[in-house]
Amino acid sequence: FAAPIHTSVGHVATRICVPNAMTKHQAGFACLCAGHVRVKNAGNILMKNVVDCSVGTLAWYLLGNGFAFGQSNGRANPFIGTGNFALNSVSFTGVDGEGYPQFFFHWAFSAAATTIVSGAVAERISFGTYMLYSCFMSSLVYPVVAHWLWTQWGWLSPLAAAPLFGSGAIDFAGGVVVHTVGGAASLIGVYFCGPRVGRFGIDGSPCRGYRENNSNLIVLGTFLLWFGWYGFNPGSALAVSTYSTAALVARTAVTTTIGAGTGGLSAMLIVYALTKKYDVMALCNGVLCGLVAVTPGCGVIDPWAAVIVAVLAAGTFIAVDHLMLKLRLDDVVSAVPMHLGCGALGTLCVGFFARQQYVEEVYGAPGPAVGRRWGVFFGGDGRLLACQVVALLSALCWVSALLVPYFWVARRLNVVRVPVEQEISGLDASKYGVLTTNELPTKPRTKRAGYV
Amino acid sequence: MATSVPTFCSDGELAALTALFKNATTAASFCERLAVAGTADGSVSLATNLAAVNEGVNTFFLTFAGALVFIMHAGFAMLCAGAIRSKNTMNILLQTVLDAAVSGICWYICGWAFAYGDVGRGNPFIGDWTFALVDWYSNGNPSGGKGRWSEWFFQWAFAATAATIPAGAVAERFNFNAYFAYTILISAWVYPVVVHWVWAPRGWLSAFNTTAPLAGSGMIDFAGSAVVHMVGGLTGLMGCILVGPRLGRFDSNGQPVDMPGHSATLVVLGTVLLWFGWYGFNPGSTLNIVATTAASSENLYLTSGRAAVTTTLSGSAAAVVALLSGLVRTGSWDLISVCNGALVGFVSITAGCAVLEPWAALIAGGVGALIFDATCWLWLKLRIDDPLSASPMHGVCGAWGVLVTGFLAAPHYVAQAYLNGKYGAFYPGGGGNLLGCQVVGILVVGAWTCFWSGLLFFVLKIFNKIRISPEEEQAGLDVSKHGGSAYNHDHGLGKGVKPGI
Amino acid sequence: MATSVPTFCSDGELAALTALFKNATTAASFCERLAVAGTADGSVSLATNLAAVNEGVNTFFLTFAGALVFIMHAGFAMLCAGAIRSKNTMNILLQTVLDAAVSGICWYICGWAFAYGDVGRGNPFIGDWTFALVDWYSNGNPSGGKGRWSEWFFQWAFAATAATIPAGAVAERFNFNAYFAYTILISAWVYPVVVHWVWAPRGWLSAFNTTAPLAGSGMIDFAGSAVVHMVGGLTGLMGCILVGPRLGRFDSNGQPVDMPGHSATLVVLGTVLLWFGWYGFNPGSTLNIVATTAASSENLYLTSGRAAVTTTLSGSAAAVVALLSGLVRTGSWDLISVCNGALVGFVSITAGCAVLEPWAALIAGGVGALIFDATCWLWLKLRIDDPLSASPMHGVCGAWGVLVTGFLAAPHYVAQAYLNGKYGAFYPGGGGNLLGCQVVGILVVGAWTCFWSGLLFFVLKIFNKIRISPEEEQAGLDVSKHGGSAYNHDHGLGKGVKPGI
Repeated sequence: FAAPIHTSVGHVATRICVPNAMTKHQAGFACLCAGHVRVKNAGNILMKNVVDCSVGTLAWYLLGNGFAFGQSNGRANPFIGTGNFALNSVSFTGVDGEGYPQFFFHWAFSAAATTIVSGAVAERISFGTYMLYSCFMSSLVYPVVAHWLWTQWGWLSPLAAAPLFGSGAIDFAGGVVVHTVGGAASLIGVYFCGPRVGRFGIDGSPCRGYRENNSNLIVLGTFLLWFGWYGFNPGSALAVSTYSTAALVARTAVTTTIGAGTGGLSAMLIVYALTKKYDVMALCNGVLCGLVAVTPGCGVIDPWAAVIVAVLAAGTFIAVDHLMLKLRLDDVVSAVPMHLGCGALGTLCVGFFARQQYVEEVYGAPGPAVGRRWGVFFGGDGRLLACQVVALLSALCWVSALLVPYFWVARRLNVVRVPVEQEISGLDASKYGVLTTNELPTKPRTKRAGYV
Repeated sequence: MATSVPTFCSDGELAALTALFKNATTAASFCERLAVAGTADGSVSLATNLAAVNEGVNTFFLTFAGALVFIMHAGFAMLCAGAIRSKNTMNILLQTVLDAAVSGICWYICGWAFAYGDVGRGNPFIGDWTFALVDWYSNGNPSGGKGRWSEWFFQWAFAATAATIPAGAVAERFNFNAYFAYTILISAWVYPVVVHWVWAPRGWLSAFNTTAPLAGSGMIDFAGSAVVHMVGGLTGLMGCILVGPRLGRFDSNGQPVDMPGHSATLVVLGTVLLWFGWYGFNPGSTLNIVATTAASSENLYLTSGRAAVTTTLSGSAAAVVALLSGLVRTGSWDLISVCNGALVGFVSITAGCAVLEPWAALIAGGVGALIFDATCWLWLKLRIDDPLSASPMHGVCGAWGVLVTGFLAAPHYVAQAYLNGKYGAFYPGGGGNLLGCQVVGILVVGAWTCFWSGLLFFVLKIFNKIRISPEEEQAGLDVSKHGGSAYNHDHGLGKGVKPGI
Repeated sequence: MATSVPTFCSDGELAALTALFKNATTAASFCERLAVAGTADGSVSLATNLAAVNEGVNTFFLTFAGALVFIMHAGFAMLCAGAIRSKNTMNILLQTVLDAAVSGICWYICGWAFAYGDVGRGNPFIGDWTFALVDWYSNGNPSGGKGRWSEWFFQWAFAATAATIPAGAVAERFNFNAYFAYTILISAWVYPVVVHWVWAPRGWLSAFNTTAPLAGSGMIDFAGSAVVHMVGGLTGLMGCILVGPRLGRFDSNGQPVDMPGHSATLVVLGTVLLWFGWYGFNPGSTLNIVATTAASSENLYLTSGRAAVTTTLSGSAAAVVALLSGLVRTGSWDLISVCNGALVGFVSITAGCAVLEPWAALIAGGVGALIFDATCWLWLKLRIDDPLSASPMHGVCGAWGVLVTGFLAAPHYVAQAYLNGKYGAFYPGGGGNLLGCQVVGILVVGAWTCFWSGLLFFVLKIFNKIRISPEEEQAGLDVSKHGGSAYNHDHGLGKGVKPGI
């Protein structure tokens, strides 16, 4: 009796405290995005972040939680959850029915996945289109993928009774579910929105002055996100009540730290090699890339593997970022290279670097019907890698299948972008009746010494 | 490390068991395995260990919840700074930081003693023991056992929150000495006494009072809609009525002139930090997360988890309602409305977060947002100038939060969180006891707060110490009182405006 | 879930009990009910479960506390950015972020090994094991049992803090390569060795050294006033002495010219975030919150809770003293003084937060604020230009924190937190052992830090690599080294100054 109580205490305590850190995530996104966009649109982006929190919560409460984790009479199908909408008839007692804390924890995750897009399409998307997208994302798009990978019924889940290829795809803290989904949605949004007015010159080369407005905010946002990641990754163990889960929680904190540090340093050095400038933006982006890339595997890889994954992530980020500009895709905060590029990279790396004993620690020892597979570099036979690829591709297909039509229709109806006059004068003045910095027009302009 | 193996049995018991098992080794092993339940000399016992572990977990829970409540100061600071004009930024930032420091000292000297110093001898009105934490270590405290340091810390974070709320209402024109006076008054006297009434086991309004609760029920204010928010908000209201509006806030016809804040980014940062901190404020207010019996542990962790959910839902509902209401009123998607809306939602759910159903949380937040908008409109009609809308938000919506709990407190949740078990009037069989207590609570807490803060501000006004001079107000408090400006964007060679040290 | 009912008894015992009770069912039921204490084959035992839960709770505690310590980086970044001129903002932001990244890698490769890698073979001076976390999973670690990942993480957060403190002292004119060099030096060599001395079970200065502690006592530095703050602060001091003052900081008569920071809002945000993080720094330094015996659990949670209280009080007292001292000196209510004061209070209590009485915490903080003001004045007389006052704050007040612990460490609290039990000289019977150790600690840690950082900066100075050119300094580091400005406040159509990627 006493031991089960403590087990549940562990569950509840983790789940309550952890999303606190996740809320910090929202603060991080808000600062990061506000720091990246031009001043005239800061109010708009801040608005979208707050709205994500609010509208997304209601959508998650009414539908999302049910599609992701709902069940009816203890059953659900491999594709989608089927009950417990609006927290209806969730059991609230006993070790297995932590309905409220679970709702709270996963709410914070879904808000994170939804918010990724807001930065990518900043400065030009219309508010209505965005708000509808936000509902759509947190009520259907994100929950279904979460159901596939994170529930005992999901067809891709390693927790299933008969997992795919005898292994199931490992996505410890949301490399596919949160980052790939969010990143792919960003790519679709960016493509259908088109670039901001004046972003690319007549010859297709990118114009200056469209990146970075306030590095204080970007650094603050980066730190808050990094902090929030200690809720995101270690919190994904969801319990700390045994030796092995305790070690797991702590190990994820270690790999997360090393991933962030290495990613930041590598990105900064790569950019230094290219431009001979120590660039604080590259450093911050690199930190976030490292964090994203270790997310799917943080529970099952070694610290040295986190170093390798983060270095690759920094390279991937910079390459994809350049590619996006070549293709004239205007992604204001580099959400696509970061979340889609590094999220996918990290997911694949799990197939190479996952260590047998860690996998068994996290997902349980192999049983008669349940196999366990580990990384190719540790003598695994490639089935885990195959599962990772399948998970990645099916998540991409699902997101495209839902969001491409949505944005296509919105574009046909001509409601996806704000009118060009509004875009030029800035969304804040035209739409929100506020300027984020009200005194700017009357203050003397900052002198930029030694510069033209 | 143990030198001898602990054993469950006394010598006589061991002898009897040896005879039973016909084997001394088996008997000894049997007694060793039983030793987990306790030893003959009482030196080891799993139950004792478990109780200590519980206390450790509770300390951890309360310390970190307190830290989360503290981060709300960062939220208040950023919110206030962003919502006023840049010439007064340093003034309000100084107040927010100083609130935390001054309230720490006041809470140490007498705040805790007035609020909770009542072991075995307090009265229903005020506590009178452990001033300056004296004998904290050796004596017991209200929760029993040795002094719970973490509880002092958690309650201090609450006191600091109450002390910092009025700063927004009187921003941009208040005299710094007057500010100093009210922050000491609140954290050393007004707030602790209200805490004693509503939260201490002997308080006359308290739902934890099991000997003689008011109307057999007592007032349910789980995390302080009345205790914290009404006290702070109404102090702010008295302040901004008595100090008068900012220069130029109303034109010669009495029409309000807009005075927008200087940074929406800071407002949003502040809002989200407050949101973050509220997850310590509401779920942490169970004070414990585990207990020594399974049933009470379950009550605690379910209550705490539910508080996080209802908080989220109420804030979200209020933000959406405020967005739509703002759209109707002004025709634009108003960022500041949404931020205020979310905060109103949190204030409105604070009293009932432990005892409301999720749907009731949506109602509390949504209606709260409408009440807030109506109050703001009314304040402008009455020419009350509250730059941060602190009094509509904390004062009025705090009262609303207490009131809605009287209607919608759900029977099974009240049974989990409170002993007296009187629930909301909306549910069949609820009766009016709880609702009556809530109304009494609102009236009494309101009257107490308005009396003391009104008295203080009135005396200050008589001596002409409440407001700065019009010249200083025109120039901004930062330059006139704080020796400089908050922002110095010069790239030159240190031709700053601050006097050298 | 179990298919068979767990039972306490072996077959032989069951048979004997059946004979005793004269009923097989009764005997079986008796053994089943006993099974909570353990089973014959050892597969179930409440004591084992409880030990595992303890470890889980401790991991959670330490991970969470580590995350709070980490958020102090956001605090440092905002504080530093706000307190310098806007033309060098990106430079210092870059350094703060990079500190966290570089120290993570250094701590992984050799930091932890030098500090704590001493199981069964280390020496009193330095650890020599588990470089690059090798064999972490399969081998034990100093705390026994499997490798405690959370401890690595928590200690990394501390190392990162030590590495980031000097950035403020050398801001606005330091060469970026020199910065790179010192951050690696501190986090890979200077800091880990000091940690080994003071905190590892074999360290020669350590109060955890039970075999041969210095003077029978060892040095009490609970959360690192010397280990973290003195190391960081004195490195900063050596840096700002050797790099010289900023251009124009002193006029031709040697009088200081004020160079105010560019944003007070950021300074306050940074201060409050640091304050918040300190609640992970100090209370988290117990490393555990529960243990396997009731007595040690009690020691842990009382110590941790007390640390939160003393931290609050010391910071509050120092902030109020600094406010008043600033009022006397400049005649205005100075925001920056209050922020610095609060931080000084935290630094001053960090060594003694577990062993000081609440009133002693007020003294530590209040006197610390005065020492800080005096040191700042002295530095200006000596023409040492420390833009963030990092060396008076962390270096000098860190030493003060260690010293005051030698006087005022309370006997019963020392007994809770440390094994050797030598307490402060102020208390009757305290003797001078602890005080002597504290003084030795201050001198040795100071000398070690100054030697290595002095050596590094001296070599860099010889090769003319320590400082940027006057032209670059005039233009600001952001433009000259980091390809742009921190703020691009254009309202137009993207005519920014940065080259597009």
